[in-house]
Amino acid sequence: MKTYSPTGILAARSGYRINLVGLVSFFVVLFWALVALFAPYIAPHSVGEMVDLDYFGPMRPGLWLGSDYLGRDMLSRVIFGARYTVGISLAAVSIACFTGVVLGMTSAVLRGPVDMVVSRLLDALNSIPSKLFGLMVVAAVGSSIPVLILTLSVIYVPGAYRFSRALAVNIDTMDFVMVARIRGEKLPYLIGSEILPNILGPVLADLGLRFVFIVLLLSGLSFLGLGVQPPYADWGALVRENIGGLPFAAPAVIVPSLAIATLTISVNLLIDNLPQKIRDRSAS
Amino acid sequence: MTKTPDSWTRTDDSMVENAIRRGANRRDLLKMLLAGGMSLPAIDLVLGRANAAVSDEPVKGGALKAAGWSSSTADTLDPAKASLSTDYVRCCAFYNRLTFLDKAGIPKMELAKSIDTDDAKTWTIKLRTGVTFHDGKSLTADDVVFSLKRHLDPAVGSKVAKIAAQMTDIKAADKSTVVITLAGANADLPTILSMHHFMIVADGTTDFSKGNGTGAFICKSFEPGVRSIGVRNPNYWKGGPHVDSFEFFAISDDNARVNALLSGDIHLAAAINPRSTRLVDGQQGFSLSKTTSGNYTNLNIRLDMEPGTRKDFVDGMKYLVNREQIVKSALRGFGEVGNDQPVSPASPFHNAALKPKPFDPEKAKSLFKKAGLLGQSIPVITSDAASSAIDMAMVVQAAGAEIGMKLDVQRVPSDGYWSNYWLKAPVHFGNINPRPTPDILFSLLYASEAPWNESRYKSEKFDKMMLEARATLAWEKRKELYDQMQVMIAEEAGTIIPAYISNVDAITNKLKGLAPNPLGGMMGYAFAEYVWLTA
Amino acid sequence: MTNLVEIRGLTVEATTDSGRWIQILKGIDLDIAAGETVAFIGESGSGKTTAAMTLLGYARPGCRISGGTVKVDGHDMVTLSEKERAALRGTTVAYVPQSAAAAFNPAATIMDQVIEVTRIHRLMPPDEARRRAVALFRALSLPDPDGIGDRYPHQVSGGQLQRLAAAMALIGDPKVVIFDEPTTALDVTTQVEVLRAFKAVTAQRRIACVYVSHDLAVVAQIADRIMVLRNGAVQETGSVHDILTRPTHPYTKELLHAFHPDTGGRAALPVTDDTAPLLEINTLSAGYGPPQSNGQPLVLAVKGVSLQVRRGTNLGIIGESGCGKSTLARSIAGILPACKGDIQFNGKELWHSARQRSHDQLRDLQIVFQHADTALNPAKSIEDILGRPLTFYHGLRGKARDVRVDALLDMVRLPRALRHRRPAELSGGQKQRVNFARALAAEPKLILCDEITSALDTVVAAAIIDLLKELQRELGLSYVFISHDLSVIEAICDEIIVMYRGQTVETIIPAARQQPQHPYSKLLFSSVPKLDPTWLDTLNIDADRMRVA
Amino acid sequence: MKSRVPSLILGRLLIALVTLTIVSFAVFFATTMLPGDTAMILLGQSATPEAVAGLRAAMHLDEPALLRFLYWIGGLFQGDLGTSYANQMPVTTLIADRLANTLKLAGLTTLVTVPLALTLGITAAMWRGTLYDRIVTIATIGVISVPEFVLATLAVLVFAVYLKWLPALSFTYQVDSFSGLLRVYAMPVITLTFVVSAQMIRMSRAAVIETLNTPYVEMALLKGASRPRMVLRHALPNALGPIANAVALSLSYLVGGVIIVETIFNYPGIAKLMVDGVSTRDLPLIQSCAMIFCFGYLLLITTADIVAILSNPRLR
Repeated sequence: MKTYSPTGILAARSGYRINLVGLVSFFVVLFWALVALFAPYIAPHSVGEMVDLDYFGPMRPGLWLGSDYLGRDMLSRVIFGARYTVGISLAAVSIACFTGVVLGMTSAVLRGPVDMVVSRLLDALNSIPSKLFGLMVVAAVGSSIPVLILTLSVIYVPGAYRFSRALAVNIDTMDFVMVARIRGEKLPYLIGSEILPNILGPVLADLGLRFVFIVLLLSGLSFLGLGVQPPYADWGALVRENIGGLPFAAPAVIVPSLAIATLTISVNLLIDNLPQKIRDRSAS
Repeated sequence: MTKTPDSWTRTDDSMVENAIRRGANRRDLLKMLLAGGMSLPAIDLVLGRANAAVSDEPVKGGALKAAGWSSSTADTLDPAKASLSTDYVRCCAFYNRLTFLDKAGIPKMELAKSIDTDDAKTWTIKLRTGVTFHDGKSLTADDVVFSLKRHLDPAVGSKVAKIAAQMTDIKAADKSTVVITLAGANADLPTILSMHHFMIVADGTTDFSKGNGTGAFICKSFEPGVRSIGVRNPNYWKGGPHVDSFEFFAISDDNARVNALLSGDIHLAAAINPRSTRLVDGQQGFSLSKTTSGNYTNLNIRLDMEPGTRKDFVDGMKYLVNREQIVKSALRGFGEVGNDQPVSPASPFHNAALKPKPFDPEKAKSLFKKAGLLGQSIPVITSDAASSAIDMAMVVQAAGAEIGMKLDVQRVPSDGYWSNYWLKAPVHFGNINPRPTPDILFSLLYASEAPWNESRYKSEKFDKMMLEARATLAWEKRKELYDQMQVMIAEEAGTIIPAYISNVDAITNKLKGLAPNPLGGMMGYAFAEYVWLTA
Repeated sequence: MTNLVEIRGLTVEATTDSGRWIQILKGIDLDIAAGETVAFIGESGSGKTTAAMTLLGYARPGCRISGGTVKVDGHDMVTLSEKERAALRGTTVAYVPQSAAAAFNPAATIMDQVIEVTRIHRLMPPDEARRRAVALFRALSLPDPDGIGDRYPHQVSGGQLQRLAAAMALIGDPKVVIFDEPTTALDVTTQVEVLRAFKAVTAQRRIACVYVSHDLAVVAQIADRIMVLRNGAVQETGSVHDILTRPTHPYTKELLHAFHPDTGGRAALPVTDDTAPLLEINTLSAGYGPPQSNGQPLVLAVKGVSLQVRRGTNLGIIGESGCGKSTLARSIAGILPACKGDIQFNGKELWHSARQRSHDQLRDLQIVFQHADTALNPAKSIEDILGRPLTFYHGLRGKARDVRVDALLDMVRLPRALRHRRPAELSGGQKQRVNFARALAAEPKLILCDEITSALDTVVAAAIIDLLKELQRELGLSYVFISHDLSVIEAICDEIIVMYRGQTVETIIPAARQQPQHPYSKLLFSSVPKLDPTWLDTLNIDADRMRVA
Repeated sequence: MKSRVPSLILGRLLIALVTLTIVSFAVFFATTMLPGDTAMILLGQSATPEAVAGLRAAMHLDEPALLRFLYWIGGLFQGDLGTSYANQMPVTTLIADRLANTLKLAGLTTLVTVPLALTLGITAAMWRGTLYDRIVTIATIGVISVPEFVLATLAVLVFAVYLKWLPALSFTYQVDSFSGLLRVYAMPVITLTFVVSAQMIRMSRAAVIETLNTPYVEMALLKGASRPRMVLRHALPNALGPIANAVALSLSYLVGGVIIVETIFNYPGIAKLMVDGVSTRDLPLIQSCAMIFCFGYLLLITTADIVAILSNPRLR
């Protein structure tokens, strides 16, 4: 799929082919991860402190990213928001993909009634629009971060399932799976050692895209009242609560939007351009 | 206004207005203003504004479009079930009440010609004659009796069943006279009857989807959760509304509502976010209509549960709430500082002598220490459901953080807030709509047996005073009682009312005749029949 | 005489993972005259296909023509623009792919694809193109020439598709046609028909041909001259007669030698009649699809087959594709549970389904699949692939396992350094050795070999067979050897069963120099190409008629 | 050869039916588990115990859930979706107009999105590795990274508030001419196009690239075919199955997932109706809407499956 010219190759000394795009993306993701990790140490203000008498204030010394709709320091809010956006999305996407992929591979390997039942159930789940599902969950059990993570995961399990099942079904027809099967291998080995390594690439790419959707859905859910507790807010919620500043081109709405875009785009480009081990046949 | 020249002031505006009134034509004015050093575009702006101010003669015609902020499939044209502003607006357009409140809060007659009583217990209501319903039927006492008695039937599910319950007997004395007997004396009945739920419907009505009333507009279409359209009632007994038709719907998204106004899709955007005012203010051809009625969002501490059982904690919280900052930051100046009691300055009974508690974190700190709660985490439930409650919580939380008082603000979904958290959590936010009389407020919110006693305030003395005031016809005497009761609430109850929130409606300057009303924004929701549109 | 094709100093480079370019064709010179057929021969990876494709001005993705000239009919394919090259493809130079089944678009009718060349180059109106195509179908002796074009590729057999691919190449009246291993995937009986058809048509139209193959016998039937390639360099070029009779280059000699496999070297059967057979099968039936009312599957591929394998002996099963031989192997292995009959192994009755068989039974009966590409997990290292059965069956871990992996690599004559590689980094022969080593790791009593040499070059296949024989001597194994290639089976088996349409038609014991009796067996045996260049022309069998019978 | 198509299609339809049955169970019991008493919510701030009990009895809320489920299923089969708790109107009446609106918006968006997305996806695959391809790929991820309420609000600000070209709201009844239709639907359609096309672009690009790597496409190249011919004649017909699947998944979003667009443009569609239903605990309404969403989803997915079956001559 990738046919980047060899000029994009930076270092071959490590035995891995590293792509410039991948490298830049990696640093962006790393940057946000560090921001999330050290948020309390680098934020100039506390997250709920109102430091500006004005609202939607412009960027200026002291308030480097302006102020939000309550006159709070936007820089601090974005820094703390990184914790929630990165943390929650990562947790949710991991749970969703893990569950979906394991179920997908299991269905592909076992076929028959298991496949039928799991496929139908997840199809049914998938047919309920995600935001409405979120709404029902909030109505039923209320809102907290674990509920949030779980809801987001449940919403994206069917997608991951469908995707990985389709891949796994193809792998399952390969003779090496058959060899393992007639060796007497059990399910965990079949899916973990024979199938998973062969679908990992596409699964990771899918995970990247799902990460974007989860970040966005998180902001959509904050719109429905299922979200991070104030005064904290994830980036989507920051955009949402400051959307009134859009007509004034307030940094309060632009900065978190940019933060979302940089993170999601980088995650995807990073996955598309992961370092590849150089396997040089000529060397053999 | 940002676009006018610096030297131009409101006084100058009025000078131009006066000139126009005296008969100055455009050329005269141009000469005058150019001489004063103004540029042509600026002059256009000023003239436009002045012309608009001057043309206060109502004009007939036009299709009025307005947007509220909430609507759902639960929208109804049944006045008894009306619960949202949207319902009130529609009811006001299609029906009439016996009385209504003018902008000073004084009850005026609408379908009633007169309301008389000797003892505030038995009331005789004479009806107007010559009033007809949209379907042609004439208004009689039977319609009034039916309309009022409905509230007593539990199957109807009336929102004001509790208030209506005091009407123990409602009967028609003759074709145009109704006699109401109350369980106990209540001098406020004419005001109570001005509530939107007491709209008069035709006798025997079961299907309310037609909106058959005596009001200024005839219902042409009503789609719950979508919109309603009314057309001018040609036989309206008051002499007809100014506009030809009236379309009302809700745009729940704040920004979308303002944008719809700015793009010219609607003439009025009700209850806009204080932060959007800057946007409207900056635009030519639009203005804001501000109404400060009794709407407020309050912080409730239940006195019957931890930590509210500790009086020092409740008092401490009252000193921790920075009322000035709430008005400034959370409300952006669209509100008035409150003094912890529900009777707003819009009411003639407001106790202005009762001063709001000052913001005194040190005092709060010492009180919390005394209560033994300093450093502990106290959950505070808030939600979008109560307007500005989250922002207020932020202000209080930040202040608490300064003195080491950890307030654990928990935002919960607005959906289901009123049934699941309000009145139930130990510390939570509430939001109370304007009510026409102190008596209704007190009996609803502060009497020992009040259904919505938010802080579980119990005082026999207070209950006794309430009954006494209710039966008192002399205004001075009642005012005195109510003043005392307001002080009691502020000092003893666990409800912190930091501010009375202004309702801000944004309108296009083409819309004329809108005036504030103590029953709420949009002229107490009844604006449609009073306003007119200029070209 | 000016030649139709003139190749001078042709070099082709390929890129590696690290982005380096390495030469895979190292300076090739060749002339081909009009009407002449030149065969490119060599093992896989020798560059023969790459060389042939340069005639189309084409290098596969990741490759590029880096030097030299390839003049075809006066045009230098190297320096032409892509547009000009496209104009020559299909009209001047045409290509017949190795696997016609893959080269036909499954979503379009055969006729549309055959006449596509005339559409692309606007050679003639569609109606005329269709008439021409039908004439070609007839010339290539395809059945139902008028109707076959309306079918979809999956509706015709492999041999027919191969001929249809030739029709597709010939319709634009090319001056040069490249045949890229066009018969490698076919049964011997089919191969005969296809070769005949090709030879007839190209001779009649005086078309210059490039015939890419690793099969010397096939090439001998069709080519005028042979160019032997190895590692991207020409080893030897000469007339068919010269190459077959006076090979000068060692590699050519090796190739020729591989053609006369060592049928001896096996002692006569250690006949010990007292021992019970290792594997005994009685009236076994198996098939695919949902069970019908009579309890049989929808398609019955094996119909009541009985056979026996004695300890230390090898059984060969031969037949053309679709005869049920692979199904038989799969039902013995328990992959496809048989619907009828019984299997006795090592004195015990075996369950039909592998799921129900015991650990030991699974270990003692191993199967090796034809395609090492799909039989080896591409994501795992050789070490892991070989180590897993050691851990699974024998509980070996750590050092002990490492030692045993090394021993296995030694056993199959692979360098120990390969243990850290992945299958994709190995050659076809190396992969098949790993595939086999994995079966050995279980220390089985019987190995089912399902066409394990079919995908390999002659030289490599011969080496694998030698290895198998050696291992049998050392380890006392038994093999059931399934193949369509008679020479392979003859080389290793003590007994040969001929299968036809799901049934066994004949049992032959090679050691007894027994000749086939059954007409189908006769056809099968006589269809195996011989190195004699006149073999095809003198062969007097009619495969089509035989098949109908 | 016997055609397997009818039996395969029948199989797909059966699977859809099974799923729909599961969904109906799940929907009914999930909604009845929603906390908050319907009667209490309807009465709002004036709920007294007597009033609540009266209302509950009037709405049959006091009967067991299983019985109500059977009533409901029975009603569904007769086309009776029940009566709204919130305003006593038949749910069918409430839904009819809203559903028509939703379908109109979805239909128009489909008309714009599908050709656009497929063109971009296929051309990106055609020239894969080029600058054009990279721009399309990165722009696609970029577009999905913007929350849709930002897109919608930005569109309103630019086109309605500043330029005044288009109305900020979508009044469906103003569609009396083609230009009226454009004015009303332009902005919601543009917003939704951004939202749903990204996924389609990515998937169609991947599907075409997959088939471009097959020997028959190489064969077409060796026959002298041009790039467009290779892609359109050879790669595309074989990529139809996965593309149809991606299109169906994206379009299913248009049925139930457009709450935000409906809110911002005040478009009376069915998603907002269901949100209303949840906040008023109007169970018959929620259930009906959920069933419609699920039905729409299954219809689309099943159609995609059938397209895949039909586009595969091996099954014919």
